[in-house]
Amino acid sequence: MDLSFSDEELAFRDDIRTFFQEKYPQELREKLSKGIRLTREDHVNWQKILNDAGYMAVNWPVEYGGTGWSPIQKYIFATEMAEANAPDAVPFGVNMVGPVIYTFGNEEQKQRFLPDILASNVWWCQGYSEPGAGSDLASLKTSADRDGDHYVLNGTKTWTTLGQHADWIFVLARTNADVARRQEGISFILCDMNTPGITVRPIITIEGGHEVNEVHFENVRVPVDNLVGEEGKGWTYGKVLLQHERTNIAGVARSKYRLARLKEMAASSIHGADPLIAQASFRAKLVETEVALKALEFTDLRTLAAVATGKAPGPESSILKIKGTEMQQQLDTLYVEAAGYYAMPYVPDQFSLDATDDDVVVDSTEPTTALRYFNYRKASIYGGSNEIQKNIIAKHVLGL
Amino acid sequence: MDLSFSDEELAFRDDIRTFFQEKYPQELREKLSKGIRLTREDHVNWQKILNDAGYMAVNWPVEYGGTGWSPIQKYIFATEMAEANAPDAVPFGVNMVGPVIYTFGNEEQKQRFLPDILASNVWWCQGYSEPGAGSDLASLKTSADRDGDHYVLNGTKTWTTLGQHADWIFVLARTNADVARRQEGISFILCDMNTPGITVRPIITIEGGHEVNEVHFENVRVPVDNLVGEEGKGWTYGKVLLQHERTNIAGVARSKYRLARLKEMAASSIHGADPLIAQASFRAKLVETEVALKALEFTDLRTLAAVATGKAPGPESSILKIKGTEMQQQLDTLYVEAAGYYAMPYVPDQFSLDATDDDVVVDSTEPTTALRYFNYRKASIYGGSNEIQKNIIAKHVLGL
Amino acid sequence: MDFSITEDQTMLQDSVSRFIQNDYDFDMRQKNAATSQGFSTELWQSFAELGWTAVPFAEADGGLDGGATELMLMMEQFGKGLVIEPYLPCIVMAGGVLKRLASDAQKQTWLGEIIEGSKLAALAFVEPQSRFDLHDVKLTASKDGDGYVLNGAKTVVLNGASADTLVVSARSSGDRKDEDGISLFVLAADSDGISRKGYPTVDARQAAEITFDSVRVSADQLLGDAGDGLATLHAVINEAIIAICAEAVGIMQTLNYKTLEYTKSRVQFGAPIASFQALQHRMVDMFVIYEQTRSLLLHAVMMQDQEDVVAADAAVRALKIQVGTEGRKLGEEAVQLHGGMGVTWELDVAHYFKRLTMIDTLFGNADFHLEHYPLG
Amino acid sequence: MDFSITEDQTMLQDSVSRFIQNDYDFDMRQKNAATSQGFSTELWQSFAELGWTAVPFAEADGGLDGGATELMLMMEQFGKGLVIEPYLPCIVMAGGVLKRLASDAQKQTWLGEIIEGSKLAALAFVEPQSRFDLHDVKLTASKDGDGYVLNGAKTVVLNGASADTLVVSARSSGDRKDEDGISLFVLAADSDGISRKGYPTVDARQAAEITFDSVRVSADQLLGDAGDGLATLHAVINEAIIAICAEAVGIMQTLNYKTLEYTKSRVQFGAPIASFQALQHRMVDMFVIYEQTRSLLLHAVMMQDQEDVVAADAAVRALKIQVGTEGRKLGEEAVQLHGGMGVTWELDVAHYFKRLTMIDTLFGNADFHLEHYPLG
Repeated sequence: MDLSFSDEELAFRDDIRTFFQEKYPQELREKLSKGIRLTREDHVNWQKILNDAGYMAVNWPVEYGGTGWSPIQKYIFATEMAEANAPDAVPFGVNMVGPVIYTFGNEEQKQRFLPDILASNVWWCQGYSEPGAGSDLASLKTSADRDGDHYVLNGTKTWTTLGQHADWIFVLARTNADVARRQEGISFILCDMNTPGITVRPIITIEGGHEVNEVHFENVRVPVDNLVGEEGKGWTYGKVLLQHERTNIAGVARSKYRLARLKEMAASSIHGADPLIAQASFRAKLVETEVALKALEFTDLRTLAAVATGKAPGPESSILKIKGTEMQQQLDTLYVEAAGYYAMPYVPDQFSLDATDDDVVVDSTEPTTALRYFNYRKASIYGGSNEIQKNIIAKHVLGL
Repeated sequence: MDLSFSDEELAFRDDIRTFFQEKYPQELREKLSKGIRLTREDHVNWQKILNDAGYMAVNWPVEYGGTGWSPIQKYIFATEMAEANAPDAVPFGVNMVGPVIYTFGNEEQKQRFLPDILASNVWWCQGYSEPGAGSDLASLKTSADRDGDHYVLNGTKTWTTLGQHADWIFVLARTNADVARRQEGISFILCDMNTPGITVRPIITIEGGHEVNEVHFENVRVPVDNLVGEEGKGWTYGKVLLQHERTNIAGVARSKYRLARLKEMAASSIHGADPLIAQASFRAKLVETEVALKALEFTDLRTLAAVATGKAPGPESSILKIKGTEMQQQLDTLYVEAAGYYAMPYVPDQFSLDATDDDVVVDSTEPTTALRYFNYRKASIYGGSNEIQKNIIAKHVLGL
Repeated sequence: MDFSITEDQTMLQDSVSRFIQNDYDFDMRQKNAATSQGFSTELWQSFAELGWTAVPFAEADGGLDGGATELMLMMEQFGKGLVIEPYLPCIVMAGGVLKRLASDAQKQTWLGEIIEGSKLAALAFVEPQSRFDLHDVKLTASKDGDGYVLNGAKTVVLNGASADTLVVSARSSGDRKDEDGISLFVLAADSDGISRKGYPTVDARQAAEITFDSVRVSADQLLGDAGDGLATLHAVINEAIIAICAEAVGIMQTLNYKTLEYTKSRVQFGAPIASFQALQHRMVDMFVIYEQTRSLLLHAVMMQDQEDVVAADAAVRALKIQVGTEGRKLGEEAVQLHGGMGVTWELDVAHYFKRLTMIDTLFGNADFHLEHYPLG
Repeated sequence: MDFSITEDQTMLQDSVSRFIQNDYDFDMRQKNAATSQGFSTELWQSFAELGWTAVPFAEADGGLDGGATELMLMMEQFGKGLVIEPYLPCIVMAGGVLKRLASDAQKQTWLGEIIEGSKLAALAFVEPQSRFDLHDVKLTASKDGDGYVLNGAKTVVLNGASADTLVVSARSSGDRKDEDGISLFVLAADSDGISRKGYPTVDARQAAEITFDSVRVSADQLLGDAGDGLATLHAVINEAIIAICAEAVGIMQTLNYKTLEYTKSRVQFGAPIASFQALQHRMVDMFVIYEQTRSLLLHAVMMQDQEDVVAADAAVRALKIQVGTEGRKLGEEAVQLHGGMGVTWELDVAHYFKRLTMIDTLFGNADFHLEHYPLG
């Protein structure tokens, strides 16, 4: 057993660190540190920089333009990215539909879609969740009826993150309603958002932001060429996709960065006579958080090590989803507590893109703490709720 | 709404307080403060003192020699008893079989059994739990087959507390195995422990003590006169008995007494530079415990008030069982933490009846803390496990 | 020992409860919250006409002699309705200072209009550096002739933008954290030298940043004796804590009810999720938290007319600790059991949750009161 | 970054594991625990013959050069077997001081016999007033000629009654809580002036109260430099914490396994209780606690050969905090899910639970290490 990095790994880390120091735009750095939301352009520009360096498709095989990195290299990259407080690539193209296309798509589809994903020329969004389906994904109702050389899509998809920016959407739809198991008869279809019959309606979330959407399909005609793989096999492809969604699911590096910032905040924030960090109850929570985060980090590393030796990340990765999201939410809670009264002002304009000095009501980022806390209650709900994760562990790990 | 006691209630409290000051034997007081176990005689003598004062059967109607007190009076009595650290009457006679006899028994049975319960001339023990039955009481297997003017008992009862001291046992047994519902065909039978065919085997509990027993019945012949009420109605009677077992189930008064002692202990026990009570983490736990105990006390009082206005204590009393036992166990845990290394010595002889100075290894009662902590893990298991209580609330309160 | 409420109290409870159920629906509340003022002046008038704005004041001052019990009964209903009108800052907080310290003349000048509902008030006591410490006051009141001049800033002043009348804590002597030397003043919100920046809060209330630049107040705007303000401030905030915790209890009861209804109707994997035992036990825990919190609320209310002031203060802190820890847990569980819907703006559950969460912050969070709890 | 263990380490793990499974059954353990000595000398001999007593010592001293990893691998198996033989007090604690401080001559005199298994040792460092503070030492070592005289008392000395050799911390200078001035001595347990009162502990280990009444020790019984003992004591206790936490991880794994097996076989209301979802989710929580604790154990072990000593100390405290909080929760759940059987002496589960609980107390409970955690 040995905790140290090899010389190669250390050299790799230095390269990555230099990249973020030199190539990560100062302007983005500032926006994020001030809690200002990013525009579509901000994301695209940054992703093009990542792609120029060959760092866009961390999880793709080399043949399709991926890095081909080892789990440890990916871990190092994620750590440096978090340390630089640089945003992840928007996952729907590169981490979701991309892998499905290069794994199950035909040559023509690979040629047509993968390069634009790498270059961030096309913005993808997801179409698998449906209203009412919740954790029970297989109960989806959106239909894709064959009509000549087209599929005709009807139905509604929901929780479509940043769908308002999207050029294309990947859709799980029923091509065959007359099946024994609900998981059958589902197909994986790619759809241009400009196709007539598609309407995108914003869903405003608890904290007042617009990030997710409902996407409605009314007689939307999609060429059959846009079917990925075999008709009726969509469920299998979708599971692969969710696997990839789980890459770095524990979010350890981001949480470590946030805990470090929280300590700084608590060291400056005054509580009675002392800085908050010296106040016993809060200090105890910081210690408990650091202990839990260290445990999470090593459970994550143990999983990586297993993957590195060829073992697929089994249902144990459900632990990472549960503990990873609990950690994010624990940090959110402590940020709110540290902010005191300054968690209360609802001043989104002051964090908007075109904020002027007049918009600044409270000269502090603390008013973002409660908004983030409220918004990230979703973390224990999405991606398979933590209750579902416990059912998975009970069944597949404990054999219950 | 008013928190204060009426003048009558205050006068009553003074009477009770005086009683414990004057009549509670110094010798018992010392034994309990030193953590020394009580003998059968200790219990009997004390109960005779209670009976002479008319305080033995707190919950009985006046006509059978009970106090006929109001819920508030019972609350005051329990509080003063706890403040005096005086032991409760052993419940199996006065709180369990007694009420069943005066409610469902015939005149002859009332005459024969109730006076000896009041006078503590007869020591009763329980025979309802069975090995393997656990929380599923109705699955009991002990049989009582009619043979002439006798029942012949065969089977095993367990968790029979202080059965080693008992003169009589009350038994729930099947007089009819051929029934639709398992709750039917059960009868409530009184049995002299000296009857041939009864053997009592000790069960040693986790901490090494002998308090509970298994009672085996092999062709034990009991006169049919010892049947209480109707044959086959035993389940109904048993439920009434368990209701009475729940009197003062929250144990608020005892927990308040123990929290006060714990504060004293933590104020004297040294932790680093400060007394333990000044150490932030432990102090925080003491505050949380005091808050939880105050909440429990008022939930208890609200239930009392409801009872006083004629409402029967509904399934809400399951809250008192859950929270009351959690509170006891929380206090047990804090006592162990306060004891530090002195929780570790296993020196039961030092707390035995005939302990000499030679037996005193550690001059402190702290070595009893871990033993009590281990032993009282049973509190969330017995009397209907806390999981069963949650099922009750889910079904009968939340309508799930 | 008596947990029952009087006929008058029952009538008050019914009147508020009926109003909330019939005349205060969620959509209207959302519309009003979205206005620049952030609540409805018309509704505030109805509150006044129904006599609610008079409840906590002495009959001699035109009030209804209500105490902690009446306050609890009203605020619990306000919690169920997620009422955004400024009863807390105007009546309980600013009014609470005036009813305790104002002379008859001052009451005539300032309190009458508040009780009538013709003017709104706010209590400015939090400062950028003070966090939860009431005695941490930097805003200065310098003697000037027979009056004072106020200089400094107050932050997150509830109802600060809509208020016509301000009650403000100021340091007339001593150092920043001295317990002595804090004076309370009442003044018109449009006095020269006052500038206000209003904004909504995350729980759909209203607050303001207020700066005082050489604001002159006359001697008859000083409330009570100079330098003696802290004790009153502490008493008013304790009453305000009881008020928001009663509100929290109303919110918890509503969240539990809505969660039960939702899980009974929500079908996943072919069964209502309320049939899953793991969720049932969690809803039982939510029910127990609600009952325990209600018990601590009753305890705190009943302690207010007992002699033991330390125990009365402890009872308030115990209640706030419970709401700030167990209450928040209940809110998070309610959202979690509602799944994705629970984190949408559209669903009222999200807004009950946000208010319940912010009640922990308001007037000092659980850690703060745990730290100051008189363990004895 | 490498989580794999070497071939030698695998062999060691297998040898201990096989022994525990084949030659260390629970009934025998209970019988041995009930003897006056409280463990089996024969088994201790086997431990020595198998080379286990030599593992943590340098080859030069007749050891096997084992480090934190080897210690973890062995103790985890000892946890699974609930081993009561005094490996911790004799080899890890007393041996740990000797291997760090003893001169070659001292090693020859004292350490050889311990490694051979022919003599037993104990480390006497806890005092009635010290609670968990290693530097709180009142037992005095007064210079006397070129030797010292020891006066004072040590309490709850693990293996204190059976030990032939004692290592004791004493104050040779300074005041009760000074960090300097603590010296470590090695001496025969039957030296004049030593009186011992032995007793079992609630987790079936052995301990003793030991008083030192003018006990003479010569200069060559001083370990290391006079007054410099604390750093070594701290290092040894940290190693001992890793040892008992590895033991705890073995216990947790066993409790989880036994709880799963029990709930699958235990039928209530016509179904195995393992089929109730509320219990399933609790067993999942137990599994997660076990995995997280194992992670912190590996972290602490791997940190021991890194340069950053503060981080290495933090890693040990983090592990102890986890075992003392989450680990205890796991133990309580295991007992609860076993129902009445879980609180009987007859069932091994009760004894795993008792040991796991006492591991929190040993060497400072969770609160103590939380308080001393270097948050940075």
